[in-house]
Amino acid sequence: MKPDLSVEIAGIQLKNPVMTASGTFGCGREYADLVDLKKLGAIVAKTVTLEPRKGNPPPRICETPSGMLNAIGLQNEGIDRFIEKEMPFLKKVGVPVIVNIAGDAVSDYVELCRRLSSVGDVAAIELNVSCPNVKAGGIAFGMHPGLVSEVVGACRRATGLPLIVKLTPNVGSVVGIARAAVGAGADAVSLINTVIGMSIDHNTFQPRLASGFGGLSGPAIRPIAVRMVWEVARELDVPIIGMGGVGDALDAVEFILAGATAVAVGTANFINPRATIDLIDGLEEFLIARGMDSVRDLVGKVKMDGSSPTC
Amino acid sequence: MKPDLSVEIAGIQLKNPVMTASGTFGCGREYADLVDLKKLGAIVAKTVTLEPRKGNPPPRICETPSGMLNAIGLQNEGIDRFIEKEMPFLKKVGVPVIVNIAGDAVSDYVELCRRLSSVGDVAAIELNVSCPNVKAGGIAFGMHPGLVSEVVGACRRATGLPLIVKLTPNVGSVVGIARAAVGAGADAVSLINTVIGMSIDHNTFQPRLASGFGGLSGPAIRPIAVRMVWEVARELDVPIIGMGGVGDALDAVEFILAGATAVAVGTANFINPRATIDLIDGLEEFLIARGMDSVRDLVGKVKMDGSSPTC
Amino acid sequence: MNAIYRLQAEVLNKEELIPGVFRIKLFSEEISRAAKPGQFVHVACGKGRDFILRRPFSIHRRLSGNAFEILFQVVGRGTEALSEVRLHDFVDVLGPLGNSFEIPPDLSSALLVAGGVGIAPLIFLADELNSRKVRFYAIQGATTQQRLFCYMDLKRLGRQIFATTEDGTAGHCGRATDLIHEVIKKSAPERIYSCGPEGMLKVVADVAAAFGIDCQVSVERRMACGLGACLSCVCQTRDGYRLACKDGPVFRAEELSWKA
Amino acid sequence: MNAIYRLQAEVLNKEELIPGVFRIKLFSEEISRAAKPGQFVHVACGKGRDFILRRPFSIHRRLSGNAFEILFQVVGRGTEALSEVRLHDFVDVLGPLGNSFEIPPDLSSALLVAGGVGIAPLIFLADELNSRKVRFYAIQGATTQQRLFCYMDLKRLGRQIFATTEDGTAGHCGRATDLIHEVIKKSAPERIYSCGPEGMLKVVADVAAAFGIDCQVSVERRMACGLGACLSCVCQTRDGYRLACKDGPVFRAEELSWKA
Ligand SMILES: Cc1cc2nc3c(=O)[nH]c(=O)nc-3n(C[C@H](O)[C@H](O)[C@H](O)COP(=O)(O)OP(=O)(O)OC[C@H]3O[C@@H](n4cnc5c(N)ncnc54)[C@H](O)[C@@H]3O)c2cc1C
Ligand SMILES: Cc1cc2nc3c(=O)[nH]c(=O)nc-3n(C[C@H](O)[C@H](O)[C@H](O)COP(=O)(O)OP(=O)(O)OC[C@H]3O[C@@H](n4cnc5c(N)ncnc54)[C@H](O)[C@@H]3O)c2cc1C
Ligand SMILES: Cc1cc2nc3c(=O)[nH]c(=O)nc-3n(C[C@H](O)[C@H](O)[C@H](O)COP(=O)(O)O)c2cc1C
Ligand SMILES: Cc1cc2nc3c(=O)[nH]c(=O)nc-3n(C[C@H](O)[C@H](O)[C@H](O)COP(=O)(O)O)c2cc1C
Ligand code: FES
Ligand code: FES
Repeated sequence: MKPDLSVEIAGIQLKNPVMTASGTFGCGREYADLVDLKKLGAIVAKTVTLEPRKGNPPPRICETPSGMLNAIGLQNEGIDRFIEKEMPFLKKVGVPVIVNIAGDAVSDYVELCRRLSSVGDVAAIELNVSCPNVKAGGIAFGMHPGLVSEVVGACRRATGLPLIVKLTPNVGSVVGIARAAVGAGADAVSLINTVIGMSIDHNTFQPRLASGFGGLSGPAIRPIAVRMVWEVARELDVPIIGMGGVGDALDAVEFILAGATAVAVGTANFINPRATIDLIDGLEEFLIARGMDSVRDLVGKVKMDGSSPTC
Repeated sequence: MKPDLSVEIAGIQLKNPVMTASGTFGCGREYADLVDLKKLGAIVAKTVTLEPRKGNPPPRICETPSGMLNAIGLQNEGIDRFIEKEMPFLKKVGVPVIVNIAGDAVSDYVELCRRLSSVGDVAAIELNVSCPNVKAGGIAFGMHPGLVSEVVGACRRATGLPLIVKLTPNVGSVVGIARAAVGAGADAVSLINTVIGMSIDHNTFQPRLASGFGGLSGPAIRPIAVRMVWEVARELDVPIIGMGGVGDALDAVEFILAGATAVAVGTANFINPRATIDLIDGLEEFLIARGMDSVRDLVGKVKMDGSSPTC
Repeated sequence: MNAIYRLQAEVLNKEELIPGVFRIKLFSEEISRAAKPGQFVHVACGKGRDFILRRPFSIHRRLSGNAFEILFQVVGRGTEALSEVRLHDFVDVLGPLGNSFEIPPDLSSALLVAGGVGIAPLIFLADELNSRKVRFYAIQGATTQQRLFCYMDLKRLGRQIFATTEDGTAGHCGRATDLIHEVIKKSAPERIYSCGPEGMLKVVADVAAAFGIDCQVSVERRMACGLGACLSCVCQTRDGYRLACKDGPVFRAEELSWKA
Repeated sequence: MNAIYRLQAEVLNKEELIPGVFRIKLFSEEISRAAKPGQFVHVACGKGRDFILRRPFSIHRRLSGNAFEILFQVVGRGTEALSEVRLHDFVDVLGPLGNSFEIPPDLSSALLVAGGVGIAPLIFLADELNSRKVRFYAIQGATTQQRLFCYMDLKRLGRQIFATTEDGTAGHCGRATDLIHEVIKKSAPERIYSCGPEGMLKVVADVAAAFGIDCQVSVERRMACGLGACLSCVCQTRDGYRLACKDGPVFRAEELSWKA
């Protein structure tokens, strides 16, 4: 008997716990030649904003040890074009579509939520709160429990769709932020967005990214992400989508053991465009090899004895 | 003409900007067969506490993509044995000795500073503030500007020795913490200590470290460290010792361009026990190849044009 | 849209043309058949887990239906690792990717301008022009004589080939762009195709514009997905950012906004 | 203190004893000369930048003054990469490290108990015992006959060698520890030396204690520096934590506090 890979998160039924991480998979279309999109647990689209955004100048990426930096700068064509151009394609794929949104102000998020609520076939909205809040002097929403609470609460009132809040790791206490999100009505949290990083070219003395900073992703950050998933899973009763260096089934198992109900694959899509599919197959094999019936039996099953202070 | 590698930091003259990172090089003795210790810019000793500490149970380390986790747990024999057993050896080496200290309470740090002030031949004290403050409910000193200010201020009053504050990256704003340290009298800051991480064994379902969590170090965290060095260098006028994945001269140049006056080599000592020496040689070659007279001409020389928000 | 394949391609041949420059022949009927001049493959270089990104290389030549070549220079870790593959190893390849040089059906004459390893995609193009009976001239620039890769191939395929070397060891002493006015006047090309360093491309673009000749150039950007999904590889054009991996790597020269 | 070398050692020979188990001969006069049975080398495996830690391997045999061998099983990334070295490649080695099996000058008889690849350091020890004319018996346990590595070497060096296999394909069907009482009674060793899985070592330690025989065991811990500097590799002993890389890897059995 095949093991059961299905999970439920934020009220959405997924046939398996494997999603794409926002921004690394476009809207799926570009991967359609290589990936049987129907097999995915869900597709999380690239962040969309109210108005089109040009994004940052190139170079926008660079490779780092077991990771990469990116500073795409939220380039997107805006919600209107998204609904018009991408949603019809996404609907046809037939897997849950999670739309990731961002804004400069709470009102942007609210407006985006309203617009998406009437589209149909949006399974959930993921709030990218790693972006600077223009009104709060450019501090990212996701860095302060108060700001998170405000934006999530406002979105909660604006839409009946499930709300997933995607948290930034660039904080002292991710649990505090997650708690604020849950308190304000988040149905699930995604952990983690990229870690802010920088790399400098020793020849030119310039940053390797035109924008100076960028977000670090890939296997390098996996231990950080697993830790944050575990911290949130221990303290709060909220479904978690784990991400940050997930490349194969064993990585996914690590996140699931730490407490994630689902995982998202980001950077790994670049070296292996079929990473998601390979992961789903590998997860099934993992369960079969261990005689387990359901992936749900793995969630949060890490055996923690000690948890000594580290320093 | 050979380029000038000497730098001054926190009032200490270093013949080159290359130190050992606390905890990765013991007190130098163990490396003496392989490294000409006299050639080092400075030796930073392993964290010492007032009383001996047993440390955490094994396994204490594990390898991660381009990094490692450690949870040694501050094993050390206490300040008395340190002064008696290690200082005589360190004195004989003849390079500046920086003693790294930690405590459970402000009074521990103060007492350690007093004791070290009377030893002689201690060039500076590095305050490891990544450890939990027992009185503050186990929150690390280094996570709150108030606690940092308190501990640094108290140490400042307790000793005339230069004070270096070693900051933890597990915060939302490293600049805020650095500012508190400088405000309270820090002569320099070290950036960064390890990033908290976790890794789980998919076979045993147990964390790969007995203590559950550990500190992530090595090349994986370099982009995070370089970014934090740059953030602090941009905002504050304080000498910086950069560390986090420094393995060779080009890595060191990255940190120095970002604003570090000196660098420390940690995890790289394990794969290449001569990493410090190779780095010093490589730095000299780097300067020669570019016709530069002094490493000081590199400090903070990154060419930042844009600094767009990343998300 | 054309199909994109991801496959393990066997190394059928490997040549080190000069130290640090390699030509590798890869077996793949799919890619070879689908490939058009100007397209590229995205290659997973090296076995280390720390290779997070593939590396893009132009399709250099298509060989007898079931194989193709890439020609590359070792410049960093990825190309170094790739240069260490051995015969019969398998290389993880994604492609063919990107658009291609546009060859109008009625094209009768062209000029190719290659700088350095920018020659790579132009050989495939030269082959194609030749088989379509488009008469072409070419200017190939390099630092020194031994870096005039495939010069003899160009000779065989084209009408007249001008070489330039910066050290004067072959052809004109100077840069490819030194000859461009003269060769345009001589050959009156309907179209110019160019690949090489960005500085060279800009000069070629300017000259083409001055002469009012259509010009297509192939550009390089750091790439993650190679598929148009991640938006890493943007080029500034008159219509805003466009993707080197999907809208390019070949652009009409007048579209591009060059850096000053 | 004895000198520690860090050098690039040439691969002089490589054997795959059975699939996944390799013996590699490395050239190094320094390490070979300095090595004592029980010591180990710390090896940089693989070329990837993501190998952050060396891997420890016991010195398996010392060969004619200027070379030594390691014998290892592929269990993960590091050993896999190491298994891919080729003849005349250079391997980055640090050693010899750690303490060694203590051989009292007047020792006249001993028993060696090896489990699995735990045989590796015991061959070096057996050689040494043999050349010092210490008469020894040995019990070698493995899962199956073909994993009784170096059994013939033991035969040649020792007095009587008992094999056990879990599948009964050779010797006694069962585990090394099944025979230990019997062999002790038969051979009345003054000392027991053992290396293998921790579970086996614990049984050997208990039996040795029951018979009142001195016993030394070699243990394994994850290691970073290998030099005693980083405190990664602690073993719980009656005197608190001690370092496997420096105070060990060989410990007197009664010193160790075994996990329950
Ligand atoms: C469409 C296209 C076709 C190309 N065709 C060829 C070719 O036929 N022959 C050839 O020798 N080179 C070609 N290049 C350049 C080639 O991709 C780079 O030389 C190669 O990626 C360098 O990798 P590295 O790891 O050795 O260098 P590193 O500098 O270590 O690479 C670090 C990162 O930067 C990227 N990078 C570095 N240089 C370039 C570059 N010039 N363009 C794009 N990304 C870069 C790498 O892919 C990698 O992600 C092409 C580039 C593009 C975009
Ligand atoms: C003193 C000493 C001597 C040894 N001698 C031998 C020998 O002669 N032959 C042999 O086959 N093996 C020996 N081992 C075990 C050998 O070191 C491990 O099998 C090897 O490190 C595994 O590396 P890996 O990358 O393949 O495995 P992975 O599991 O991928 O390694 C991950 C990390 O864990 C460490 N690790 C994994 N297993 C062990 C282990 N058993 N002991 C210590 N660290 C481990 C690795 O070094 C690495 O840092 C010895 C270990 C020690 C401590
Ligand atoms: C090129 C790139 C673009 C990204 N764009 C977005 C984005 O638009 N919105 C978002 O919420 N996260 C974005 N991310 C973050 C990823 O969704 C993910 O949270 C992060 O990369 C960690 O996962 P990974 O290590 O698997 O990539 C992006 C990441 C990368 C590498
Ligand atoms: C095994 C190990 C032990 C460490 N012990 C200490 C310590 O005792 N005190 C301290 O301040 N930092 C300690 N650190 C942190 C390092 O000094 C350094 O800040 C960190 O590892 C980042 O540098 P790296 O990437 O070069 O290792 C330790 C790091 C490692 C890997
Ligand atoms: S490389 Fe991803 S869009 Fe071009
Ligand atoms: S491995 Fe560093 S002390 Fe033993």
